[in-house]
Amino acid sequence: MTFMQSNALSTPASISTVSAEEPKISVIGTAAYLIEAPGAFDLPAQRRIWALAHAVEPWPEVREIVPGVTNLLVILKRTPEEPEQFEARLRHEWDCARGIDLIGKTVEIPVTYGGEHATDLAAVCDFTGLTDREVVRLHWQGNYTVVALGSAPGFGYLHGLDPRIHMPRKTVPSLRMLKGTVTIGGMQTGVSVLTGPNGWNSIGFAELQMFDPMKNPPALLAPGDKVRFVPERIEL
Amino acid sequence: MMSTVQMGSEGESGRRFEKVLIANRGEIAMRVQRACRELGLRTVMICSDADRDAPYRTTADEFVCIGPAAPGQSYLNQAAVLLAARATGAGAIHPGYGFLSENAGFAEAVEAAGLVFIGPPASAIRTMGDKIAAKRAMIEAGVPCVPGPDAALPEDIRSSEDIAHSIGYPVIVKAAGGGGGRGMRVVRDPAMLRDAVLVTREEARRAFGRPELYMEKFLEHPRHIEIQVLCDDHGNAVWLGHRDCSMQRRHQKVVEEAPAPGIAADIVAAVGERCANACRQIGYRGAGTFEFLYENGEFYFIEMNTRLQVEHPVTEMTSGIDIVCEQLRVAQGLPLSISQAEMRAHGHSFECRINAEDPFTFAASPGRIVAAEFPSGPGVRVDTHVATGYKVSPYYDSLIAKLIVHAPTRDEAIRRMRVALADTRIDGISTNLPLHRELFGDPAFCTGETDIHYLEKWLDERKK
Amino acid sequence: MIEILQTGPLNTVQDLGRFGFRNAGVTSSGAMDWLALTIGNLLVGNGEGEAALEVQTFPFRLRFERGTTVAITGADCDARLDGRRLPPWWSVPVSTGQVLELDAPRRSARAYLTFAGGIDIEPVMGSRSTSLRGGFGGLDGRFLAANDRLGIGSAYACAVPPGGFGVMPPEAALAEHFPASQDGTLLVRAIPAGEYALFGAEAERFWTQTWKISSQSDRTGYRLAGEPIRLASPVELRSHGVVPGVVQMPPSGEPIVQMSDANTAGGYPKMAGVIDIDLWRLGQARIGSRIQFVQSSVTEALAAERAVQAYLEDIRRTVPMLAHALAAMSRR
Amino acid sequence: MTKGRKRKSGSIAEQILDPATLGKIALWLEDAGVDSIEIETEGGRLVRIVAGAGISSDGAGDADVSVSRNSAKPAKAPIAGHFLPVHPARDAAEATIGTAVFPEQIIGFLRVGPLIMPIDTEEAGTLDGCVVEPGSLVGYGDTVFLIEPAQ
Repeated sequence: MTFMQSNALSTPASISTVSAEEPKISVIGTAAYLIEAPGAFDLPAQRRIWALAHAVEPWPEVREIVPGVTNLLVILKRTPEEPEQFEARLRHEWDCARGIDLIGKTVEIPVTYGGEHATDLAAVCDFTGLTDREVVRLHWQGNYTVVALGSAPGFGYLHGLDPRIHMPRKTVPSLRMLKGTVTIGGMQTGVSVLTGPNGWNSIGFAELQMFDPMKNPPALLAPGDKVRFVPERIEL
Repeated sequence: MMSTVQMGSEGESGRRFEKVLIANRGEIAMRVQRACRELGLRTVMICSDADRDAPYRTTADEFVCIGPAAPGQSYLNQAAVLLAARATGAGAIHPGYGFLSENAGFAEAVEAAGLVFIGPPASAIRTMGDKIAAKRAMIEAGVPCVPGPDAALPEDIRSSEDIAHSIGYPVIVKAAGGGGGRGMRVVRDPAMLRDAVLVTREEARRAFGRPELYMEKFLEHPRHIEIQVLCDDHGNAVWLGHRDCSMQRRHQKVVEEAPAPGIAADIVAAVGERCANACRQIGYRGAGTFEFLYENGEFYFIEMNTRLQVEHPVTEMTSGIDIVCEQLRVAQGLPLSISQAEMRAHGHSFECRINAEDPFTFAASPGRIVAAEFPSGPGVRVDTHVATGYKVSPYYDSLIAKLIVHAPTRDEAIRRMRVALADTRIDGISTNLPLHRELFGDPAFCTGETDIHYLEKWLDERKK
Repeated sequence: MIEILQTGPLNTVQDLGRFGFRNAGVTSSGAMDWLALTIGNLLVGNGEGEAALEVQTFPFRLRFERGTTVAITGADCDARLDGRRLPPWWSVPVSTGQVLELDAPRRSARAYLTFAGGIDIEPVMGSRSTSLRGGFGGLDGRFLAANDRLGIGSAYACAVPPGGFGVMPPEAALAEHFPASQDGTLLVRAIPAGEYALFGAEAERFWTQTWKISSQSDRTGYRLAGEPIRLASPVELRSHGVVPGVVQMPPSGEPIVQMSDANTAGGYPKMAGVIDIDLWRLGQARIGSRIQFVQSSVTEALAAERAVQAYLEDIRRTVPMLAHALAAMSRR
Repeated sequence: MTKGRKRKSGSIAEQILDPATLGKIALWLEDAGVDSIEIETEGGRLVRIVAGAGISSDGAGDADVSVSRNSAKPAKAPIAGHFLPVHPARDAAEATIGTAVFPEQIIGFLRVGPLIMPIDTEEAGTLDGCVVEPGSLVGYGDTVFLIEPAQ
């Protein structure tokens, strides 16, 4: 099959040094291996995961890889005959992996901040003690990196949110949040790609189509990409 | 009854099987069944609608009808045979002779189904089924062949004429894909060559689906001599002796004997060695027969039968080797149980093919056998599937029994056969027993060394 | 063409799934019982990954607007072709105008209808499976509805006997390779996953109790009802990829098993992962039925996988044999 | 007409009078070229089994047992395989003895390796009996069921 979300990652730009801690490797079922980087979330750990992903993706027994937030899920075509050996190979590959920075493209996303879709903006202000203008400014001034895609087709987890506007997920999710809603969830931000229930906090709306099944690749974003939000309108 | 899936036969151990499906009928089905039972192998016997009351149904471990009487719907229905093997969990298929025994495609399908084909590899069947390829392989192995090029005749008549000239008339033009006496023409006069080639080519195209012809020297008074071989997967190939099968009518053998009388042992041994050698060269496995024309002390290869033959018992009698048991052993990847050095031929053996047919018009005579009695005694063997009450079906060949005798000398064997024929009685249908009784009183036949035309001439004479 | 005359919700077009896009957040989708779909395709002479109709709500009726061969695999829905009863796991030739009806099965949850030549719709991202979540694939990314018409690919005549033929159902043919319980509880083999150790002694109850498949279960996942198993203090994991078969333990303490439309990423603690070769059986489990997890190993999983592959290979080999044998028998 | 020898039969009478067995015997006779056989039971009842024509009872003894299989038609196996009276995914047979069957109805199955072939009826009637043991190997054309055609 030639249809692929063409490389899971973009091309490496630079390579950095690594920590010596051991990763955690676990299985889901018989043909999926999850490698979790040791330590707290940081971009070096993420870069090392990307390096590992680059190394593992071409293995013939690999069906798909799913880079997550400082972790990597390796899905095999079939159950390996020698699971211990396969795990040892993964571990070895991790040991060899250096951090790589990805030459991501830069994607500019025009956003309408506030307005009818920003239903949680007031709550963010309450939580952070900032004004709506400050929240919006801190959001569009940020330089974001796509850490991983997931949860829905083409949804990018964006890293780089100003800590002043970190905001926990809602305890009661919105039942029908529109596709295109610009949201904050914990230390991350993103643009929703499906209309439906969503626990992140909405602060704006973007028209840009993040995913098109008829395109190749179908997802606009890829891990390593840089994202900038461009305030098209601010309705406060 | 859980699904037992046959795995591919990689390596020798993978070839082991415990249950053999016998894809044939009549006396040979019974013959193969006996060998299987002797080796402790379980048997699955198949039949057509016409053979439901075959006597071997009771001695088979499983007996099952696979289709209507017409051979194409049952015994020649490859897929039905394979399905029966799958349904019964048979690990191997013995094709007997006739039917699917020399069908390379079937041998391949059997192996593709993860079963063992008790016979040579498909490639060997294919090579030997093509007369030109076979001849080329034999020339390479040093087996003497009939003079003539080992290639198809060129399209232009001029070259054919040149070839005929260099061989020397008379010549015979044959279809490369032909056999059994069909698709061949003798040319004695150069003026007749052109027509003969054109007619035979058209016949070959229509009957065998390929127009290739080849040309050979035509021998006027040859005898039909064959050499029986056995090979295993371990590089062993032995020849078990020779037979004379010159007593033929329209290419159908009537009486066979072993050894062929009047042929010097050293000449036969030299040819036999080359046959064994040829088997090793083409990667042959199992039982096979090299057929030769023999004239003026020379052997000329005509074809190889890549299967068990009807007349194998005469060689079994003189060699003391059970050829079918060896086939089964070899198919399981075991080595042959004898070496060439251990091979000894003893005495003389005859086989009479008893057919359900008019002894002199040869019209088939199906029907119910009202009474059947067969001979017995030292040196007498009867391979048959019929008995009193058996209904001879019109659907299949007319062979109903084989009388085989063995005695220290040819003369003693002739006397033994006369008694055996006298003691054989088959009522209710016509058989060729009277023909055999007359033949065994014929002075020229009893002297031996008659050629392949003798029987036909004898029959013509008799008519007058 | 086939025309859907009657259908409940949730019936979709599915094939073996859409792979290669999980890293973009795209679920693989695909048949809940891949084995039934594969066998169905083998029975009509198709390539094994052709799309089928996955029917899980009943009654279901369709009309054939051209002659073809159809196979019904999976749940036994007491199928009838123009009123004539058909056995389950069956392939049969049909002619223009004939109506096929399926009723709610008494066991198992999903039936698959495969057609000689497959369902003629454009693949999206390499698959014809319906992605309900993404709203693409299959029939415009949605459920089937009455009056829908679907094209059937052209196939060379497949020599199916007029009365049809069937296959030994995998439950029967492979019984010795799949554990069975006395009381009808589905035994599902699983291997402890990443956060299993966090549950300490509590984990034992995961295996010992039977879990009921709650009504909030669908192709995305099964929510299981039972005595909750909670962590002393909640753990939130970084978002990571998951696959069908993952058994997650949300704070409620009642497990969720992700199925064919599994989310691509998750963050709940993972108790276990169903061995891949048992997923097709879980895919046939009905809402309200009970399952029990049985701790397994890769060795055991591999043995079952080999048995399933051998069974499929046996079918692959034998179907053409049957067709040829019958064809030869009907020739005069 | 070749007539089989008249036989005295005692303990196996019950067994032989089973309709399925009778049908089977009739078919054997036909295959063996014997037209009819007469069986005398201890009770003196005479049963004549006529090949082809079916089986009739002279009812010389007890009149309450009537064996009338004059017209029973066989439902034959279409291919060689192992007889499955019930589909392996089902709990009950497709048709039970004594019930009506209609043309082309599937009434039993044959297992051929991993595959299953149907045994179906040719014409409408009543399913009279099954003459084959479950699981046994059945050949092409072997009678598996007997059907009494509808009048």
